[in-house]
Amino acid sequence: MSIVEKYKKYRKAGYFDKFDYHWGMTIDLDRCTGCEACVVACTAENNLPIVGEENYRLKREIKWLRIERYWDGDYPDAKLNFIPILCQQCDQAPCETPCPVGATYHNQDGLNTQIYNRCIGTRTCAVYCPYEVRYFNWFTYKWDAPLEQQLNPDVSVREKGVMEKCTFCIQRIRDAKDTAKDEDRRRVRDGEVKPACVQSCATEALVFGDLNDPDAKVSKLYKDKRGYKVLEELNTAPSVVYLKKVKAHV
Amino acid sequence: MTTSVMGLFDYEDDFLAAARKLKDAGISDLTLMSPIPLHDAEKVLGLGSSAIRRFYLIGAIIGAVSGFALATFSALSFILPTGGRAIIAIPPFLVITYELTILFGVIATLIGFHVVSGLPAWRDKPYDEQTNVNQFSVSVELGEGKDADRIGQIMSSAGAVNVKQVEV
Amino acid sequence: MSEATYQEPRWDEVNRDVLATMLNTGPRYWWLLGISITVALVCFFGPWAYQLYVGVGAAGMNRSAVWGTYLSNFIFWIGLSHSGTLLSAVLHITQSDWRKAIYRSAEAMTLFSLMTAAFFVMVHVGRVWFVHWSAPIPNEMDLWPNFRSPLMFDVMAITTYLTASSIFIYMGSVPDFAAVRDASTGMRRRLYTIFSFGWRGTAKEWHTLGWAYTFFAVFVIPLAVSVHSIVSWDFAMSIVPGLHHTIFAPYFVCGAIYSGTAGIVTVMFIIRKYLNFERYIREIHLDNLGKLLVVLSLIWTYINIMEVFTTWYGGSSFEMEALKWRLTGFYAPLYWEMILFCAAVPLLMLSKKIRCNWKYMLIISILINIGMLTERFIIVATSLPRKFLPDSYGFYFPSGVEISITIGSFAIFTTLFLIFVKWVPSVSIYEVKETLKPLKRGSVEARS
Amino acid sequence: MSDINRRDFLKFVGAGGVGAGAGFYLADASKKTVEYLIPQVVPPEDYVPGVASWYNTVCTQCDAACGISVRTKEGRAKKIEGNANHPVNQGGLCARGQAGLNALYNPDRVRTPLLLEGGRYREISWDRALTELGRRISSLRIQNQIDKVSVLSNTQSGHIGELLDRFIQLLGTDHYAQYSVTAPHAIQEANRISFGEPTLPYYDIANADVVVSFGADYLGTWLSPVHYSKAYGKLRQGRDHRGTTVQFESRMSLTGANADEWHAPNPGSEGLLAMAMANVVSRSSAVADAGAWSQSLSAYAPSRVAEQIGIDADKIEAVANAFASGNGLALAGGSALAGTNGVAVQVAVNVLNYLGGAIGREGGVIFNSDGPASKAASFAQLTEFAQQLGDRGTEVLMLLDANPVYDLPQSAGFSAAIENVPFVVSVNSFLDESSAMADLVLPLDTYLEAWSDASPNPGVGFSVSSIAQPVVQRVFDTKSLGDIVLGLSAQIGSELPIELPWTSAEEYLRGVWLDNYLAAEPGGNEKSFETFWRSVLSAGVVGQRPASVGGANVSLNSSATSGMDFGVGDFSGSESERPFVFQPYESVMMGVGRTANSPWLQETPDPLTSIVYGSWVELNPATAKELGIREGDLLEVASDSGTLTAPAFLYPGIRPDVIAMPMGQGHTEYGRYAKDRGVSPTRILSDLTDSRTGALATAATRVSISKTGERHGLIKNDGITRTLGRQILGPHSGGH
Repeated sequence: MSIVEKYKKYRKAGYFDKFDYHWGMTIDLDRCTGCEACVVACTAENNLPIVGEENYRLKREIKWLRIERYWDGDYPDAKLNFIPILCQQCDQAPCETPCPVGATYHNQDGLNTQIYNRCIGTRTCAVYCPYEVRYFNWFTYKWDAPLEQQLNPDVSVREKGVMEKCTFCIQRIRDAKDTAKDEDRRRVRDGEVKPACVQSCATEALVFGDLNDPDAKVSKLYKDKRGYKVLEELNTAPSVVYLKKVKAHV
Repeated sequence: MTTSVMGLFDYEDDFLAAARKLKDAGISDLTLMSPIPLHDAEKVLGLGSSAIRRFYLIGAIIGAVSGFALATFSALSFILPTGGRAIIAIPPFLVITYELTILFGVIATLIGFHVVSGLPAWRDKPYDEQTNVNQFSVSVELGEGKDADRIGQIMSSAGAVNVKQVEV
Repeated sequence: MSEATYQEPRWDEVNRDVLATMLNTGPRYWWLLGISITVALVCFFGPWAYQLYVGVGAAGMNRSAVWGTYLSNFIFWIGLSHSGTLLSAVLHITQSDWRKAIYRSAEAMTLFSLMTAAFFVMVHVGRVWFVHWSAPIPNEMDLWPNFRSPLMFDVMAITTYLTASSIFIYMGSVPDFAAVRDASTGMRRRLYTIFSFGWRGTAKEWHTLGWAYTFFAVFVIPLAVSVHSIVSWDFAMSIVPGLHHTIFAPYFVCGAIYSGTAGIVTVMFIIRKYLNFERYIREIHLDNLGKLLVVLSLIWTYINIMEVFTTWYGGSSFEMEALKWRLTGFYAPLYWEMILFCAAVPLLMLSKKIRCNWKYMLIISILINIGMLTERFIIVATSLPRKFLPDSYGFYFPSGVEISITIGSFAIFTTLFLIFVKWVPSVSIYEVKETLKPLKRGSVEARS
Repeated sequence: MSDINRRDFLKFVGAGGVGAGAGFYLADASKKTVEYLIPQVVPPEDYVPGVASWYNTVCTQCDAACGISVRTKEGRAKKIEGNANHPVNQGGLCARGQAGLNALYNPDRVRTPLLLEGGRYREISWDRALTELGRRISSLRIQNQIDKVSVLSNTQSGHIGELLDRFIQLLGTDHYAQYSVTAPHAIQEANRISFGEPTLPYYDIANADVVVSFGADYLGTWLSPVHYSKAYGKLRQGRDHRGTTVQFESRMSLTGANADEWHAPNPGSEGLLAMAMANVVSRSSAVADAGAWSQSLSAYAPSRVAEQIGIDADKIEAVANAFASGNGLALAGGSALAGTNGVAVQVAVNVLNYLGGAIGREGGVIFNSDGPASKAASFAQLTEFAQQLGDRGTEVLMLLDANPVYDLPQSAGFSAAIENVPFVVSVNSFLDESSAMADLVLPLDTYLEAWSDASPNPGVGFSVSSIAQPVVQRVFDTKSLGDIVLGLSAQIGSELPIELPWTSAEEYLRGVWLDNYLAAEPGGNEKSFETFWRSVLSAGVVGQRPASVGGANVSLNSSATSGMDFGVGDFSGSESERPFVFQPYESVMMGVGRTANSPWLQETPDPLTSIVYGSWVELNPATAKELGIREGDLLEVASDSGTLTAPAFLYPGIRPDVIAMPMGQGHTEYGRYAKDRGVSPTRILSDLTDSRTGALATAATRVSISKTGERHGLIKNDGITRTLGRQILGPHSGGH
């Protein structure tokens, strides 16, 4: 490819769309009960550290997926709303550009990835991320034996000074792709791969899938009339669509 | 082993006068030393604009080109799409270009300075330490058709407080 | 000594006085050096070592406030570095003679505050042992830094600035190195022979130096402006409420020059007092710098007002919250302290009496820099913990380690400066001579 | 090489050979010592390094008995997920279920049998431990003093429970009780009274149109939360029309937070409320004896009782009409049933359901024909049990996975009673408060290491049972309850070993299942059983969905409400000096305290307050304002039976005259993650009980609160829990 072609090609912004997969998620706030099962599932799957009481007090907890609470009105008409916030895997991620060493970038599946080994810990990505879903390893956290026997061998354990974030359980995606390859399928079937949070959700509020596949459940829900994207006015083009809670009375 | 005649002056105008006289006497290779830069002295020697400008220009141009090249080729050598931005993103790369332009320009100027001024020159040369304090000196290297006495005489007549022959 | 009885030094006195500051060293100097080195070790490097061992968690930063005093101090020192070289260059181009007595120490300040700033980058990052990955060095992984990142702009800009400034100050000192060489013997003489490139002060050398120096100046001005604009982009390029302002670049540049100039006044005071430069650093300098400070403070105030105004006029929930928190939140006292020190107090300098009084000026200049230090802190500490999602609002308060390292950084700066005054003439000998009466018949009486 | 001759060539070869040899030896010497990546000595047959293998088993983190699939790699459990084939949780799993791994790999587990010698625990062998215990018991048996052996156990379901019962029976002691803090006594008793069915019915939330819950936190902690969450998801968006939910409770629970309408009736007035709604419903009811009922309910017209309830009459009317018009389903639980009138409330709700036609209807209340009757002892019985310990001079007390010292209020008097028992044996995985008082501690398997089986209760509308199998080799030197019972009976000797001939719990379990199988399958034999057994193990569950929903024939006993007082229940403490009603509630993360030793759960924010690590007192912001209390102020909560101090949390979803506290924290033992963290509200509960069941009335204590002046910052996730007008919850979601 000549330099001119290259130049033309790489002047085009946001080319993730031409890749096989574009993983996305929908979160139905009308189904979500805020039970936090997904949070623990994420902790278990992705070797999230136990930071301890003092670090938690300092707001240094590491929860790739967290549930935020917002109250409406006051007693007796108080209404509590839950909204799970995880990495929105933005297609125009504000967090990716500022990394001086390119430790975070947009991979060919439209995922916003973090390369732990490359990270030098400037924490700029966390500053730039409007959703605050990037978590920093302030220390090298330990697991009291034998708790370390639970650690998931498919996910690397992070050391101090490294930024980490939700990966949509990329290890499961890779797994599913391998299976697809072994079975001579070109693509992963819809529903074949589920991140830990989606798998654990009892109310099926979370749906995960490939947005490039028009028949996928997630693609259909994406077009739901209740759908919206959090802070989309910032033009981050998130891959996570929330379905607005229905307000009803008897 | 060369010998030079050196005249020391207390006053700037004497010193310049001596320089001019010697010039009129057909002695062109004068070395004028002063504790501060003197434009008149430069005029006497007919020093106009300096060749250093070329270094400056070339350095800047090289810097600009290599700046953009560095950004571009490093971006292409390992494609990491970020934030839906272009791989070859002009605006940020211009910043890099700008900085490298200046960096290379400065370094080129430094080189230019050394090349043009002939420094560093650590070997001995005719020099009197007073010329770096409060005296001025004119020195002429003796050679074909240069009569030490005559030169010395011109200097003294111009008001040299001291005329001596220096061997280096 | 008062201006009335001022009596201009003779040329040879200039050499004598300036070189004296380098060649004869009293016990006070060694005490000072010893103390500042100790403080630097105890307050800066000790805590840093601890932090390297346990992790950046030793600092008070947390999830929403991932940047803290380390970064704000970084900006502060970069800012302090800003007037030295810049001012010197500007004044050189505009051929204002009063520059000549003070610019050397000013440029030294630039150099050393830049180095201190560089230290803070090291302290800030999580894995400093990999920090070289942000330098464009070819490696077997074929991985290069990401030049789209504002932080990479920083790396490039600061490297350039450091290089240019050091060359600038070195070039300017070559003739003085020659003077040192001539005045000294033995080891030092040999050393300075090398430093001075065998300078003789021939017309040709002066000629080239003049040209080179002017070119450096021409380069340094846009460079210095770009450096702090770029530093400001680290913040302004983010979409964080309270940081995402187009006005940030001029704001930072102005603030930088402001604090830098104040810094010069402080340094001037000390040098003048303890190196006995009363005859060289004079009220005219103080007067001019005072005027400059007033102008800068007015610009600075204007930008601050604009920042508040535009935010209020824009009226987006995010920006308004950030502003409200800054003006009335926990750190509001710091904010108003900053306004007092950087916007109100400097107006005192409108009166010539205060402007020309060394003590007052010392105090004012120090207050200004305290104000600027807090300004940088406020920018970081009030914006980051309160971004877009109220549920994630946090709070940041520096830890003991951070505070100690901040104190230590001043010790590092002092140490470097103390070393400097013994190696480089802290007042430019030949340029001071230029400002004196020329040695011409008639203009000078026959000397005794 | 041309001019090289033969001998040189040989030399080269020789040198080369030697060199190679030397190299070989060096390489050998420099090899690292072999490390065993495989923890098992004898790896099971289905073990492939690097490949995950999944085992289906049953979760026992709460009493719901969800089916779980455990992902294991290299013989270690990595992740617990819901078993998609299991009708209870259908693939979902709650936070507590996920955290089961923390129990398995908890660093504070009891690793070997411990014997108290000279005030210190000494590690001993299992043989020694069982002989020691066996000797004492058999000697008592020989002296006919077997009634000096007392056994207190956590409720043991399934066949292991039966084994235990059989063992106790053979042993001959009559001083034996099982208990569970969360046992739904009121529901079972009320159902007996109303329908003659002393069981937990199946509530078909998924197909209901209007779910009215009286304090039942069915999304958080009530009976079978995961199953109900599944149903809730379907109710909201999983079908053509969206069902609505209404919650009546004094303190907003997780369910209340998700309900379309949340109303806070006066504490204890839920019975009245249900009757008032029944009154409305009866007017339009389709059931046969509706007329008669509307007669007897006439006294409960909303307009007349609204005052006592504290909710507008027309609001009650509205909800009741909605209930009647659509498929209405009423549930009761939590604080509503935790008063002294719990049974009455549930009866009232039964009446409401009945009149609404919800009984035996899809989207209503379906009785499991074969639901097990409760074996759990009530609080009254437990107090009696503790009393007995002293009265009959118990020599040996066996605590089977039971922690009465923590679970029950001081008024039960267990800690004192246990002190006086000469020899206390605790069979437990952890050194909890009760075990810490034991003379002999027998380490118990966690549920991921043991064989057992379970049928979910409440069921899912049809009979289901599943086998719980070990998913990993034992992490420590522990035994399952079944094995311990069998081992002990072998030690005690006499007729026990003959009656209980099995060598292991697994063998016993297979035996029982074989018998059941042969009974159920006429054509079955050992061979076909083997395939059946394996299929159940791999599926994790067995049972089939019937054609039609059961229990349609159940009808309401006409005299159900006779002699029932539906008025507001009693409270301990006078309203004047103890102005607040104290409502401890089961924590979503900690339950009633069994999962407090899980670091994951300790670090998982409470769904409603986002608080982690420790306990707090919830009070209404208005109340707080009145008393000048800010969040984090340390409050002293005083009841007639005790006081505790905990930091205040301002909670908009609670009545101004109610104070709520989560249970589960405040352990004084139980491992590093639970020890000395927060306080347990049960400590200050009065000993008031439900008049009919004797169950502890946890919501019947009045308290007064006062500031201690100290502050204790709460550790929580939330910053500001208002949207500040930002469209975070969707466009035009408003809020501020």
